[in-house]
Amino acid sequence: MNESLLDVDGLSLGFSGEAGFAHILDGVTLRMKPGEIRGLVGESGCGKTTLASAILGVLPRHALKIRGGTIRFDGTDMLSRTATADQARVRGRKVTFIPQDPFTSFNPVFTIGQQVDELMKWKSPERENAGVPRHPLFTRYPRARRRRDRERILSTLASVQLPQPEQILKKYPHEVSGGQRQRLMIAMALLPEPDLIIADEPTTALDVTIQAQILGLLRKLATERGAAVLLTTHDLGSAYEICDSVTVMYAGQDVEAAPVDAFFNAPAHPYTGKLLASRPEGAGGMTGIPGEVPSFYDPPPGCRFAPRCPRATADCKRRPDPSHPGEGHMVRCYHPIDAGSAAEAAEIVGAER
Amino acid sequence: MSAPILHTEGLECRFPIKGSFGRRLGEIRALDGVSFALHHGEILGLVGESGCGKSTLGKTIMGIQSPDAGRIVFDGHDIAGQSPKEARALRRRLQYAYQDPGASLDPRWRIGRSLEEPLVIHTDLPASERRRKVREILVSVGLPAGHIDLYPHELSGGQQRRVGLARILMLNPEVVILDEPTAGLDVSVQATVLSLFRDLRAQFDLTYIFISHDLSVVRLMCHRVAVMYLGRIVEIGPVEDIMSRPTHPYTQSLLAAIPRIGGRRVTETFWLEGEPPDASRLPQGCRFQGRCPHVQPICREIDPPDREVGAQLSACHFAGEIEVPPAAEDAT
Amino acid sequence: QSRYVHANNSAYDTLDPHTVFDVARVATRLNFYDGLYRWVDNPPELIPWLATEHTVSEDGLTWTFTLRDDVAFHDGTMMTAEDVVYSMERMLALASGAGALFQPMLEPGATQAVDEHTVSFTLKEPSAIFASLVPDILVVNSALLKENEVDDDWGQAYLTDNVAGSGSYILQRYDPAIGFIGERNADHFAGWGERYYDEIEFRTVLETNTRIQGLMRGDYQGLDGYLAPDQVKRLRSDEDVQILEEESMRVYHIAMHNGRPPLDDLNFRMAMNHAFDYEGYINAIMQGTVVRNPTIVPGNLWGVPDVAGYEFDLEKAQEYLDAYKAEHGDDIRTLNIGTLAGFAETEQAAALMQNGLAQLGIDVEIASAPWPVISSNMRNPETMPDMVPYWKSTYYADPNNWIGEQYGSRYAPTRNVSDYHNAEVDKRLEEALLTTDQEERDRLYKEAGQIVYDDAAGIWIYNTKWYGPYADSVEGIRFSPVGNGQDMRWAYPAEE
Amino acid sequence: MRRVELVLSRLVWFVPTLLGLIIVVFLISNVVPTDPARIVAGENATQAQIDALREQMGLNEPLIVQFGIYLRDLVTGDMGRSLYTQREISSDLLHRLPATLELTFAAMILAIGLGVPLGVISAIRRNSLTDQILRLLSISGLAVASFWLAMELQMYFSTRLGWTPLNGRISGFGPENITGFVVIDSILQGDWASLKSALSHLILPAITLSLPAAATLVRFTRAGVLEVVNSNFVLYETAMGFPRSLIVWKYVLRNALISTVTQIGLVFGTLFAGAVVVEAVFDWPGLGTYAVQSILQSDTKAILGFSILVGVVFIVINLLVDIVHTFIDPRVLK
Amino acid sequence: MSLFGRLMRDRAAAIGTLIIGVLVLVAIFAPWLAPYPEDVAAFHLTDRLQPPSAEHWFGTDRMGSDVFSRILFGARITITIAVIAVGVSVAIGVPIGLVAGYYGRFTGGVLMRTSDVFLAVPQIVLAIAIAQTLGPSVENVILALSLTYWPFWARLVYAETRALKGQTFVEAAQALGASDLRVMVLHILPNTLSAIIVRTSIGMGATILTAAALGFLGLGAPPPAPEWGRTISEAREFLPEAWWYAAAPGLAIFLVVMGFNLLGDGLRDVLDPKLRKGR
Ligand SMILES: Nc1ncnc2c1ncn2[C@@H]1O[C@H](COP(=O)(O)OP(=O)(O)OP(=O)(O)O)[C@@H](O)[C@H]1O
Ligand SMILES: Nc1ncnc2c1ncn2[C@@H]1O[C@H](COP(=O)(O)OP(=O)(O)OP(=O)(O)O)[C@@H](O)[C@H]1O
Ligand SMILES: [Mg+2]
Ligand SMILES: [Mg+2]
Ligand code: NI
Repeated sequence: MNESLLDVDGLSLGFSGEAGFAHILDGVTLRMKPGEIRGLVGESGCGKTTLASAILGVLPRHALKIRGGTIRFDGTDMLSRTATADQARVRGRKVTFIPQDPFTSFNPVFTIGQQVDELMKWKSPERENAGVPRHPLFTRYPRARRRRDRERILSTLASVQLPQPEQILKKYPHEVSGGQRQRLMIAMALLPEPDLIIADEPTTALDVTIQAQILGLLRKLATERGAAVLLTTHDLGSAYEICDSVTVMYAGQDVEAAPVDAFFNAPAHPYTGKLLASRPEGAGGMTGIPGEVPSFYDPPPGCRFAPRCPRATADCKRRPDPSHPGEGHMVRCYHPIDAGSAAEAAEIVGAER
Repeated sequence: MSAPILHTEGLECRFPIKGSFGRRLGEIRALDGVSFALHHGEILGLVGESGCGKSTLGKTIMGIQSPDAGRIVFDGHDIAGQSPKEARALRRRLQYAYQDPGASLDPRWRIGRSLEEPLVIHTDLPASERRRKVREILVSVGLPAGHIDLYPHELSGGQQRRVGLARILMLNPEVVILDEPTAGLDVSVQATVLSLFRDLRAQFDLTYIFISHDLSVVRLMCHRVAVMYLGRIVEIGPVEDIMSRPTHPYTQSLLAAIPRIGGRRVTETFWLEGEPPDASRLPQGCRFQGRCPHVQPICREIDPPDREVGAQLSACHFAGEIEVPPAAEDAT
Repeated sequence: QSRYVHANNSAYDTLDPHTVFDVARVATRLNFYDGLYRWVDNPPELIPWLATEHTVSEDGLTWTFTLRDDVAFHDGTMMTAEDVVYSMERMLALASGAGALFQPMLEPGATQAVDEHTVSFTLKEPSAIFASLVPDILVVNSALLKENEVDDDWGQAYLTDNVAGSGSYILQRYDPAIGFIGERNADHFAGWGERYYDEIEFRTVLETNTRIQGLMRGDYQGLDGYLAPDQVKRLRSDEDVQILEEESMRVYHIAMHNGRPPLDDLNFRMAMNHAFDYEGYINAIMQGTVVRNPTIVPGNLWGVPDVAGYEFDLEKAQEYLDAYKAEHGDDIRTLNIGTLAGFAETEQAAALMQNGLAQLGIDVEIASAPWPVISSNMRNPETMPDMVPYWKSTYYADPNNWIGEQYGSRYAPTRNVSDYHNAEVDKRLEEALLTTDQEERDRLYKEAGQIVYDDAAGIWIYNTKWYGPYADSVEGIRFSPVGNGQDMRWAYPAEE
Repeated sequence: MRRVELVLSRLVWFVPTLLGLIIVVFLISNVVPTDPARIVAGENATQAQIDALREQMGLNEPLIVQFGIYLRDLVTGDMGRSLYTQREISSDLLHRLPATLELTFAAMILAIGLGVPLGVISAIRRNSLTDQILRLLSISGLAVASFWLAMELQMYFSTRLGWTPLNGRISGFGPENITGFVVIDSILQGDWASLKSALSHLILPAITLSLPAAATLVRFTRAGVLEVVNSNFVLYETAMGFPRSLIVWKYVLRNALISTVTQIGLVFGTLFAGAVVVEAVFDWPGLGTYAVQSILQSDTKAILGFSILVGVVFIVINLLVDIVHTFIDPRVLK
Repeated sequence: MSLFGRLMRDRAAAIGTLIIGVLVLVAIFAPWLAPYPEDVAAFHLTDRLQPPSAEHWFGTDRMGSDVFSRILFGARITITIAVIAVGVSVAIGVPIGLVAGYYGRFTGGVLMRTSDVFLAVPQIVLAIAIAQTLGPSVENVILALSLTYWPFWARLVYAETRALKGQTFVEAAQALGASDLRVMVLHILPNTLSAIIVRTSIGMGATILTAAALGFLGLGAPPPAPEWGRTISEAREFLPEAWWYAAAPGLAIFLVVMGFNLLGDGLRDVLDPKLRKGR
């Protein structure tokens, strides 16, 4: 247990609003080892961002209801409302964030340099106490540290392949292209030398060629610097590209977690199977999954995929416990696909065209 | 093959960039000499990066945008520059399905009323007849008739797409331009939507222009594919040929950038650097020169004409001569 | 250093003594300038001022004034007859303010400096009222003005913001948006009493209530008079404030359009005259602060016919109305009354009239307009409303100021707004203008007044009383209807 | 360079807008039923004198000619003479402009100092009691008739309690006129008594005037902050562990101010307009009292001049706002 | 839930609606509600300036009339002015904004420049210029307000139309061959409606304030009319003693404007399509 960096255990939460209680996450468990790159995949609206936000502590507080479970990062309880000082020390320093949308995640009225400086002022690896002082508006940025931080910034910008880093720092966010902005985001996520980077669909807003560049960069740098990455995405291809292991979510539940090869070649959960098959290159490229995603206001009990699952039985009314079909492979299903059966495997992965 | 039902010649469409005083600061060449032909019954894929002019091409053909130069010949008639109203009879046979079908429906109108609108405008069918047709169409796109009384925001993304299609099909078109019909959809939904297109095509005898930025979808759906880069079709040809033997370096890198599950990781080997230039500041010569790994002096001088390589047309001086970089090779 | 601060109800937007002629801004004329004679006290009396005496030629045309030789302007220059000539020519040329009064009597050039200290005016025709206008010949420093003339403007631009006079006070500061400060002219020819104010400040405070509150707080030592009765009552209850009370010569009446049916009929006008609740108005609204004035001429002047005044008597009014209807039919159109926007008393009078006429079955519409609009409408018989309640104030203390200007054909339609023309009246008024025999004039005005009264040409309501509100510390205020108590040279602070 | 160009393009609109304004106001003021010549001539003038004056004043010319003449004079800064006071309208207006500006600027400062922080607080405590109270107050601030509030405040604080002066801008005539702003003039001349007097005279009118403006700013700042608070960059900054107060008062506020600043031009307009009645109540010797006097005297030309001047000030302020805008929002220069 | 139901759930909007409902009722039934309906014109000189009492809830005025009754009748004038002036402004401004926004370039430019001219001066200043020129009367106040307020609606509809014109559903309707008029009236106008309604509610409040200010300056309804603004200016002379005389109409204005503002705010919340989609 000691080796795990991030430990999400049985997390259940939801939002109460006018229409009632939306039970978004239902007993989600996620464990990350240092240096691991893990993909968190699932269809739109299945709760990936919610999970990432919960770890980062940016869920809207007034509507949020936590039903159970814990999030621990390196010993710090990230859900506790009393340990805010510790959380502040962790966020932005040990855990950093790459947002989905590089277009709107920069503050439009400050130059990039100002924003990077601000980050380093508080979160530089050299700053002893990464916490928040009493009067942040009036806190100075020590000159000597600023100079050293500046060098660090320039070298990091160069390592994310940004040409002329000095010039870029003087620009406003709207003056640089989307790919450059996303590279800047990666640089900013790397600068505090974090243990974990949470990247929430970092390439959906970009074109394929740029996406390939960015994903490659992210993987290379994370591995070089020994940072773990939690990559949420609904694009299975992206997950395949850079992840060591993958966790699949369906409607707020984690259904399967496996090393990347096992995941794509020997999926165990029926949902994972269907998902892989729905890809244009997949066997069922034109069939999809019949039925609709359940409502969060009134989710089916037990396994939430049961209503659409051809293998479902009465058992599925209870949430299945994890089982382990292989090394580091976890699945929550009473009727997992048999990875050994060639027929079943072909149904999923499909023949090359 | 029969004579094309639709073809364009040297289509150009430019958007001025307005400064203060209404002064022109420059222009975006959204379409820069686009020529292609569309044959009856085929599905022509149109791929390319965001902003390369795919939607503009669709809208120009449709008459929503008027071209600055070039011809659009539909069924033997030049319709370039005519607004939808002017070429009514012809336009009925040519329809455009919006990239975001939810947004193409008036948020304050019920689905039924939106679906009736084309009939109100173009026919003088009595109300009861119109309503009957609406119900018919709803069924053929796979929506329950009860959805007539819903508002657009009460439908899911996939359902909105169906409604968008239903609206277009109301007038029995022959050619339908589908603009990114699966963008933003999850793979599972995308699959069902794609099969719907296939079914409808068979049922109504349609010809599609299928705009997408997703090559794997295009490969699945289309007979021929045109690759656009910065306002120009840089390569066009049968889908299998292009997928297996891309001749334009841009097409090559595009294909190489797509992750292929089970294959080698492209992120480790992907060679293309830099980003596309601004459509308002096209360089002299080949528009891909800034990113092309094979760039030669001639590329900086002369904008390459289309070269024929097999069944493909390719706008590269060295089409058919250059090698696909090794990393891309084993991916194909 | 004793100071007197006065809050005035209208702005001092110009200091030029010759272009404005209203009572509201009289303070600049009285304190910075001197006239040939000066009105003092109540009833007003003329005292020699720059001139010591005058003679009138046999034919009544040439008036010769002897000037003092010890008058110095504020800049030290001595005043001469030339200054008087310049001043009169200036007034005639500018043709506004008091100049308009002189224009019908004097040609340019008719003023002559006989010698250094004698000046003569040659009138176009004999005039009985010239004498009462003499105080308005305010003498300016011609040498100074000529230096400051721009494009032959008679120094108008200069005098707007500067003073070129010899008056009792010397201009210290002036701001048209605020007012002015004057410092005592110790060398004034008329000399000074034992006590006086060293400095006077006149400020513009447009809002009545603010003036009153300011006086009660001690911000001001005096206000312009003519306060509404409610204000008088409030000030009376304040310990540190005194109210001086004087019968004034400001007649409040309702001008009627005599030329337009149905008001062109005597019976109808009589009905009107009996339909106004004089007593209610004077006692309830004005709370007895004014006195009934049965004709247009103020009761405290001479030349007033001895009449009782019409009374509020709806029965009688009905009789007259019946008589009118017998002759002209039952149909009576809606009458319209114009009121002066911002002058509550005119609104109240109109409302009262409306109320009375309603009981006779006559409809009345009230339309309010600012004074300049109303006054320019009144001066055109086409646009003159059927009735307009307003005041006729004192420009000069002669019956002609009231009855002559209001009902004489010579003044139609500018000042005689009633479209009233009666040959008998005109004959007497004209005669009275020419003769200088006081008794004869008294008789003529009385007779003319009687005819106008019998004709019920207007509705005459009251003669204003002047209530001068001053701080207790102020003494020696000398009120005259022309000067409105703002001739500050007489006043002085009470001893501690 | 872009900034200069932006400003120039605004300036290009300045002239036609102004011209349009002049035409509109000129037309309006010429429907007037009064005869200016009569007023100039005075109450005692005869018909002949009036007719002569009409001719002399050019009132017998066709309207278009009169307009041409007016325009020609206006270009040289000549707005004609007030019918009533006979003074040059332009110099009268300029003479009073500083008083009004001083009042509106004081009110503006109060409004910004009050409105912006309260708006931020209201937004970040969204739906709390504080927020409810502040929202109610800001709606009230917009609902109260300023002339009435002025009267009531004057009655209470000046008449009843005697804490503040009743009216006017300063007791006596104040310090030597240098800039026309008494507060500045008294500081320049080290005349502390005058400064004290000026400030005490300023308090009530400025408060009254600023209230609706402050209320507007509270609302706009609140809306602006709310919009920004939910934006992606705030989410990012929060996720990266930036101190909360820094996010709110530096990053959010700066963005929220963009919409607030564009409001300031409009708010200034309402302040200027409000000054007309508030000045009337406090006898403030500015443009407002001038306008009210001109109304009472039907001094059409003066009102014409007043409207034009207010228009110019208003347009200039909006121009300044646009320039400020380019500094706080780099995106407009794109 | 119905629009009204949702509106009523917002406490502020409910209060606003209540105030305006009461105002309308008062305006209609003033002759029956007022304890002394004849006091609008009649007076009792002996009862002048009586403080509030059981007979006269808000005391009496300078003519001895019942202030409460006059306030009730004043509501009629206020409502009339606000409704007609705003109605005319909307009737002028909305079509102008629609046409200008839809046709853009030249037509739009000219129309919007014209409205800019009116917006270049604070509304009350222009209203003063107009009202003073035409003379004080209710009709002239209405005219002045209508002439000066229409640009607000024109601007609003213009901006909305510009935004809507770029929207896909409008383009889609045009692509289907719908005529300009059809697009404008059936597609664009209904989608600007909620903005217009919100603006109108708040505009009513602003109009009432401006009308009251004109009344206060003596440019409103002439004397016997119980108009609130002019009642306040009448009352000034009698402050501070007769405090009720100014307080009553001042509070009446405050309440009514507050009512419209609250309602406008509530409507904004309820009608805002952004909030509606995010149910
Ligand atoms: N504050 C909230 N109140 C109520 N529901 C919410 C709230 N935030 C998110 N949700 C709902 O929670 C569900 C999960 O949202 P989330 O953003 O985590 O999905 P996701 O997996 O990140 O989707 P995507 O791939 O589209 O980004 C969605 O159905 C969303 O509507
Ligand atoms: N109405 C318009 N006015 C100005 N520029 C436009 C307009 N429409 C499109 N453009 C520009 O023309 C270029 C091509 O746009 P287009 O929408 O056709 O691209 P696209 O290939 O469809 O992109 P995407 O994949 O993002 O839909 C872009 O640079 C775009 O900014
Ligand atoms: Mg997400
Ligand atoms: Mg597109
Ligand atoms: Ni609300």
